[in-house]
Amino acid sequence: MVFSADEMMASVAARELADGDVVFVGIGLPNLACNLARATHAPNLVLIYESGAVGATPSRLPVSIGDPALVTGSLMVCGMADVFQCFLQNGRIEVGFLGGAQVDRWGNINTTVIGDYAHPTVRLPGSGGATEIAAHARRTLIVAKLGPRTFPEQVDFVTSPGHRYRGTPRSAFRMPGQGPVTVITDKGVLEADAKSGELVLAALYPGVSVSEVRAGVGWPLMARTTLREIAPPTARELQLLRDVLDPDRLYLKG
Amino acid sequence: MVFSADEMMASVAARELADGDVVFVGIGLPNLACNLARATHAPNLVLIYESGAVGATPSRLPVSIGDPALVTGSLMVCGMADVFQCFLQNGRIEVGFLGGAQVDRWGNINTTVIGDYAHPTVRLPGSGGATEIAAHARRTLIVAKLGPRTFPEQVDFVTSPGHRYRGTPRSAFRMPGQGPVTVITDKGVLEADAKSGELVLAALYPGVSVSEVRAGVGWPLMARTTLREIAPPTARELQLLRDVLDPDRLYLKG
Amino acid sequence: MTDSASKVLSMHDAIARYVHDGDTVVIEGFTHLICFAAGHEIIRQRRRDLTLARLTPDLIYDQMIAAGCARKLIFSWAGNPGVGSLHAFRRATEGAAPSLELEEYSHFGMVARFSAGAARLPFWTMRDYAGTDLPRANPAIKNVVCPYTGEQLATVPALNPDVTIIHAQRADAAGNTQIWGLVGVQKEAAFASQRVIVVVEELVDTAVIRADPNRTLIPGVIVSGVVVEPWGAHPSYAQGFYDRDNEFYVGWEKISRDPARLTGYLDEFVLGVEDRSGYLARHPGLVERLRASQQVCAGVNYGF
Amino acid sequence: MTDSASKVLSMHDAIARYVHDGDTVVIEGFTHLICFAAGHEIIRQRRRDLTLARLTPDLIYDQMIAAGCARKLIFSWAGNPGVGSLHAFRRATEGAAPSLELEEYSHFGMVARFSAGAARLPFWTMRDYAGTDLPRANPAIKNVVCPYTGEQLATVPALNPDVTIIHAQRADAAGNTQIWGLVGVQKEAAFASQRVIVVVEELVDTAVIRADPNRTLIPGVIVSGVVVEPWGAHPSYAQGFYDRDNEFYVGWEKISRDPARLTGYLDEFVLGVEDRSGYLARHPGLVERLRASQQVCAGVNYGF
Repeated sequence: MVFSADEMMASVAARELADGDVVFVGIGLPNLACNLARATHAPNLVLIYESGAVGATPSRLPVSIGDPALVTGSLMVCGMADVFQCFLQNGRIEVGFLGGAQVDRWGNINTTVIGDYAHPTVRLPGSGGATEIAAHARRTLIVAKLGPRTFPEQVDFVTSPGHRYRGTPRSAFRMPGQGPVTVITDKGVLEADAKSGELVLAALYPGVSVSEVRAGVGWPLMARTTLREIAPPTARELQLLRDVLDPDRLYLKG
Repeated sequence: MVFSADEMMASVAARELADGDVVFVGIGLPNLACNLARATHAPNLVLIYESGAVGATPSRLPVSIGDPALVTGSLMVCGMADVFQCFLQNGRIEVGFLGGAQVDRWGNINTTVIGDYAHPTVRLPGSGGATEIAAHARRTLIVAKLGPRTFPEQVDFVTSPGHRYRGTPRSAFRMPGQGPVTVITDKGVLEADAKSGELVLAALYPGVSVSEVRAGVGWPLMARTTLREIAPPTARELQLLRDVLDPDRLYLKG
Repeated sequence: MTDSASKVLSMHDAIARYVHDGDTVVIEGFTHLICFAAGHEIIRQRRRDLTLARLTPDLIYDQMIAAGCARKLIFSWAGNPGVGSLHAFRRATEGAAPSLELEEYSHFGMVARFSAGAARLPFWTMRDYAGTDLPRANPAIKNVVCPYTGEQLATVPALNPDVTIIHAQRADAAGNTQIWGLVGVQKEAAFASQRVIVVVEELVDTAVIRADPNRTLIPGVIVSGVVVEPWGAHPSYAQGFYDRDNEFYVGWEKISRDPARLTGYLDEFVLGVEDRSGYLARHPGLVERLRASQQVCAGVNYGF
Repeated sequence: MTDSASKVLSMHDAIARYVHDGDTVVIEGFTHLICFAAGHEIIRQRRRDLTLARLTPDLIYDQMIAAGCARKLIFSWAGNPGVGSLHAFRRATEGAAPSLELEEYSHFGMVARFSAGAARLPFWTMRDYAGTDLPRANPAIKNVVCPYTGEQLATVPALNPDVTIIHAQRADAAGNTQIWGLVGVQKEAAFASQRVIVVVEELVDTAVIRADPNRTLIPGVIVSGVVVEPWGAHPSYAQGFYDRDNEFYVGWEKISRDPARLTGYLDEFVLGVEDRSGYLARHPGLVERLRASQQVCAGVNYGF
């Protein structure tokens, strides 16, 4: 069956979520993945948006994390001080989704600047809540398409902490969360090595070779001795994504 | 006209309040005084209770600071974290009313223990919000009846800060509020001396002598060179107190 | 963890499952929504060595102290509001050999301890306690220096109870809880706690919660159990359901003054009954006397 | 200071009286209730050297930056939500000679700065920023050692704006303000501020506020002025009044990319109109297209 990279990534991300998980989610593919999980194996997933909407069940695809559809019919609306202190810093968030302009060898994410901070060639939006999500969510999932510019050996600016910062391992910073344990790309899945914290190739999508993945990463990517092969989206997953969750292809672009 | 000490104290306390003041108030005489002020010269007084009720206009005389009548029809109900941080510590409270089992020469208040802290002869309720009210309200008004046991030279335990603590002047502690500037008793009014912070006799009630006041104070009470004579409750004040504000004599006891 | 999995259980089972000997237990609610029903069940199940914490111990902790449940009390104002003393508390704390350990703050200090606990920070910063004896009485009150201004500020340590019990007007079966009227420090106490028991006047469909999400104070994701116990806050009150029983508070003065009478009260109204319905059966006329009047506000539009 | 003294004035007069050159200005509202009407009036009155602060600068600060009002920006996420970049912001911050000074935090850091400001504490403590470059980019992010555990925690300094502008569904003439739907960090920003301007969709009698006091987010005692400006948050939204104008946000990409087009936009829709009614007159069909549907929740009982 034919499917796009976005559809594959959304399906793989959905399968990473367990029923009952409390998920800190943004818009786009992560939002699609959460709603796909809710519609399949995780009906009791609780979605929390940094805007303060808890347990949202939007009647339309939200176009921003502050969409009014996330409020109407939600379980709770709280102030952002509560979102960050009582939910996130409190340790109530099991999974946090993050993306980024750059993701490096150690899972550090850059959403701040390309180039020098004081005189950037590209000024990116900045952290938003990503810095604290990467520190506090029990597990962080990164969703990003492969490419040497997106996956450099080292990011230009560390906005969200990965597993090693300027040579110091994450453990030294005593962060509550495990950090980015899984990176869902358009060709396969990278995982942080339990010991070193370095991102390594753990699973391939159907018909993808290791060299194809390596071509999209800016450092000598190591691979697990046995690579999992990930099943393609099921007919049910594709039907939900295409007909129910994003019929207008707002986020399922390619 | 005949009037009781409680009626005099309530009237004097009411006159201390300016229209528009934001007042942190408890139950009892201070509550009566605030409502008397609202009914006379200060219709725009805003009453805040530590329970979180803001701008209450109770339909009955509240029997506790958490009375449901303080909620129904109030302008705002907020959590106690907001009461203490956003209103009191923020500096929004002009006047705070306090009472106490003991008030000493420097305006320190004791509502914690009589005797030794570890083995008290009388265990009093403790601070409640009094400690922070005395620190943060721009002005603190104390309402208490004279008596050597109530007005000792030094309190057994400093629950709420006055103008001098163990020889150190209040100014050294850099507290936002002025502290207890006025003490309204059953025989006259004491005021904190602007320089020393010591409580001195500033005004007498009709027919009261300086020696009568001194007999109710446990230290050699100094008096201002010219003592104000305070007018008795007006017929209007008495009518409001007796017929409207406390017809059942819940707080106007003697 | 969610709004479809039911957490509803009986008060007996909730206390048996979530409150253990030696626990730090918080029954919060400032005058409003104090869960006497839970306190009575803790007494019936004879829990011991509890550290009881709340701003105002009120009559419920006076009863639990008298019943021998408490080893220690963490508090900020221990009186009978508008009446006078808590005499069981006083007997346990006055004189040469106090039997109850005390850890004492001001209201702001207790609120700050719960706030730190809810944020999972080890401490909270305040501008307080200067020029008072409280830090001498309680060495847990410390100081920190501001990294920007250099000024010294007061700190209190986080309070993270083993279990917090919150009474509320309504919740769904998953524990998504809505409270109106005074909300005190319940949100902070619940988020600070390892376990949360919500006791409600009314169990409602999740649709009722979802119709007005801004009213939700405590999310189901932090709630362990939901108990449906109408009138469970008597003699305190539930805004919109029943008034405070001031007669009872006034009457407690005589009862608590006399240890024998207090024991008699516990025997008759707590140990002498099976549960809350038994308690209510011993208060004929209560419902008629205290039921709230109707003052329903208008709704707001959540449409878009 | 009170609910009987009216603070109602026009947007023109509110900005003229309460917003001055060089001020630190906050127009808060997270996606919801962003007061574009106030931002446009600030542009019309040609305020200069402002320090603009808010979590998400959004289109309104992109417009104010393009109009030359801003000297400095304090923020945590500067994008066009769901669309892409804020190009006026990028032009002012990229390359060899940025013209706009930046002070950058994460969302939590900005929330913490307002929280400290609202509590009138000099700083706020967080568990954040370890292992990131943010403290190097912003030396205002510091550390404090816990007096209990000895661990090192991050701090941010209090933010106390000169003026904070809050858009809300309704308020009375004294500024007692009720908001539902997303409430973001408006309460903290308002309490942190020296002056507060409340802009409302609907001016209501105080009786409406008093009928549901738990909905009040901002008390009149901290409000300087009240402006009645229906549709004043467009193209952002007001829950229960009108939907977000996503087409406008999407369309902003093309406008802001081209400095000439951006200037043209400001000339036509901001400088070219007298006030908000003039702005609305230039958006025919807006009201019909975005007016909210009716999803009114039930009220609750405040009786006792």
